[in-house]
Amino acid sequence: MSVQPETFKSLLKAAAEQVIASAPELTSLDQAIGDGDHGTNMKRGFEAVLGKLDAISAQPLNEAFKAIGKTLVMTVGGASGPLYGSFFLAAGEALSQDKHLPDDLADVFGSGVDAVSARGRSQAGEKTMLDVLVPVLETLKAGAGQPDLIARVRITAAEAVERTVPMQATKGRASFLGARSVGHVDPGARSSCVLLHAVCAGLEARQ
Amino acid sequence: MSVQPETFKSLLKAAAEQVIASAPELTSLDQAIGDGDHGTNMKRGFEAVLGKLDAISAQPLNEAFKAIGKTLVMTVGGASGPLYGSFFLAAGEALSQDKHLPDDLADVFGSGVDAVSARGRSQAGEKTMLDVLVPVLETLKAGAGQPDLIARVRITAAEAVERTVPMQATKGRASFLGARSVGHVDPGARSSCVLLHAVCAGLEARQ
Amino acid sequence: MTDTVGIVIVSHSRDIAKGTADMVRQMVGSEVKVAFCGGNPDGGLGTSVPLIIDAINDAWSSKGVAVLVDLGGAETNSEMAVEMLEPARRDLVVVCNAPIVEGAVMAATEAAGGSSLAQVRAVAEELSAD
Amino acid sequence: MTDTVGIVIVSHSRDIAKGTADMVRQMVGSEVKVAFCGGNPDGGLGTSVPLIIDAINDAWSSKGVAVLVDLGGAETNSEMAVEMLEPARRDLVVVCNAPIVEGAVMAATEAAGGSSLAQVRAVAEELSAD
Ligand SMILES: Nc1ncnc2c1ncn2[C@@H]1O[C@H](COP(=O)(O)OP(=O)(O)O)[C@@H](O)[C@H]1O
Ligand SMILES: Nc1ncnc2c1ncn2[C@@H]1O[C@H](COP(=O)(O)OP(=O)(O)O)[C@@H](O)[C@H]1O
Ligand SMILES: [Mg+2]
Ligand SMILES: [Mg+2]
Ligand SMILES: [Mg+2]
Ligand SMILES: [Mg+2]
Repeated sequence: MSVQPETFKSLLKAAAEQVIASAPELTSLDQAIGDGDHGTNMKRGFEAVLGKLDAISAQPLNEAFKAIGKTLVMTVGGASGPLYGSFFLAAGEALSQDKHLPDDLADVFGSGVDAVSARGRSQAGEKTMLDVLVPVLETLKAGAGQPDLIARVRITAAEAVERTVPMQATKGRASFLGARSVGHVDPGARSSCVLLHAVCAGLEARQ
Repeated sequence: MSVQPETFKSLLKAAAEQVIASAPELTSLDQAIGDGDHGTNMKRGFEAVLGKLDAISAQPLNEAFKAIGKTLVMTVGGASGPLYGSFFLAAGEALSQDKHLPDDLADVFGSGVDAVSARGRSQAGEKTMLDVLVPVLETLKAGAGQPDLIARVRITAAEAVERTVPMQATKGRASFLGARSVGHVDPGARSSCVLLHAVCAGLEARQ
Repeated sequence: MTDTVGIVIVSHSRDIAKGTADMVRQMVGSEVKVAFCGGNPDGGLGTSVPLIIDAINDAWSSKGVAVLVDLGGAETNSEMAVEMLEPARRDLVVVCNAPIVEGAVMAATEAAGGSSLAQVRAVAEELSAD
Repeated sequence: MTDTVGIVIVSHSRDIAKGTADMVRQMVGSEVKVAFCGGNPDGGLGTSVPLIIDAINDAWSSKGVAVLVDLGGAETNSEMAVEMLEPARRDLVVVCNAPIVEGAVMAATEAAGGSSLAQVRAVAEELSAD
């Protein structure tokens, strides 16, 4: 089993479009505990991805992932650019080694998560995108091969976003607010969830 | 004995003109161990003083000194502005209390020196204007009433400027250069000397 | 608005002062009064006591004003400016020993939370080595 | 010229980056190569990896390049930019943990004296609390 180029392309398109559609929400979350640019940053990055959709999707999966990563790195303009960029670059690198999709999904995703953590010098619990990415990785590991994996990922991501609300930020701009960062959703956690939900929805539609 | 308004005015005019004439030299000294603006700073300040020469000189001596100080503070634009400004403000304040010129010259000058030291959180030996002002104060104290006082002040100031050459700066921008500040005259030491020499020359011409 | 500490940014460069104010406003919007100045009285690199006095009065708040400065002359001129304020205001202004850009963003973010002048200053000064 | 460490200034604000470069040049003239960038790829507040890469290459010196940044995203994007340089250059670039304005002036002044990249970095980082 392998991922068909057409499937990949439609999932990537859906994910990009969902993030772009969520830009106002992401920006308003970032206004509360940051500098209010996460939506415009992600929109800029994923519009650039959409602009290269055909070229990206035409490549082997490993190269496609790296191209997404590089595009985000070069266009996002905020901390989230190198963070998401490193996720995709590392996932592409894993696929360049001995990993394959969908079989090694948890490993490939895990490479991406590790790269975010290394780039951000951060880990789960600091009120960042990692607070969605890490629990989703756990779900992928635990649920590999299970028929309800997509639904589980969906729920994990949604719940993980909510669990950032009571957290106090210790990384990124929200950390400047100290205790006042408590009580708000982390913007990057939310954008991770948007991306994951778009992929889940795309996969469900194909089942 | 007291200082005549005409004498004061001509000394102030001479001092201002001398500093203005020395601007290129002061700037080039500051280029070597600072940001190269000491000449233009002092020129701006003393041109403003010259512009108010009549009004300043028409006031009682204490108010005249304060007016010089305030003018320098408001116009110089570098660290030397509040430093020289504080000198004249404090000297004027001493004259507002029980001090008189020329009898209490050392005390009045001393008030000025103390104000520079307080404003700059600095003392002699740090390669600043204080390395001229402090030795001159000592000469004024030791030589009060002596007939060759003017000549001694002249020599003290000139030698004090030279003694800044081997010093390493620990205050002001020159301190950024660390050991490389050694081997250069301090610009503020030189401008203090220019001012003092102009006053000395003016007084000698009247003797 | 007047129940948050005001922020004043004093740089040798008007560009730096303006850019720092932009970054501050991006973080705190209009929750905090921010004023800035830069340049000597002729507009070259340097600082100007009258412009600093104006900026402090523009950012005035009953909770006080925290002034962020870059290098030596900006600090000396800012301290001089504070002393030239009307007596009732002097004790409510602090010149922070903090980096100008990072300090201003942190100070303003802290001020937006309603913190006292001492707290705002402490947050900014935590960034500095001495 | 190429025997002094180069200085790159990366701010969220182009105004801050430009003003900082002005202050640096006032201190060191043309003894040190200085390049700067600021703003996201659309020109708003933020940083841009391609602009950072260009700035590093513009300030290139065989002694290396010290990069001064303001807040989080500028640091993350600068570290990313360094990794995207050609391999031979990567190890000769450091992103300093130092305040942008004060750090750039101090780093450039140190660089002008012919100091090594490690020394330039150390002087800038002395200013920082962590
Ligand atoms: N060190 C970090 N590690 C992981 N995620 C981070 C880190 N710093 C920031 N983030 C994530 O990035 C999001 C902010 O992204 P964005 O607003 O685009 O960048 P910026 O903070 O530069 O304005 C945060 O909500 C957080 O999820
Ligand atoms: N803390 C200080 N105490 C005493 N004098 C100082 C101090 N800092 C600077 N100076 C004097 O000021 C001079 C520099 O003045 P100027 O170039 O006009 O100001 P800036 O350093 O702000 O550019 C120095 O040469 C030194 O004599
Ligand atoms: Mg943001
Ligand atoms: Mg941002
Ligand atoms: Mg100077
Ligand atoms: Mg200056």
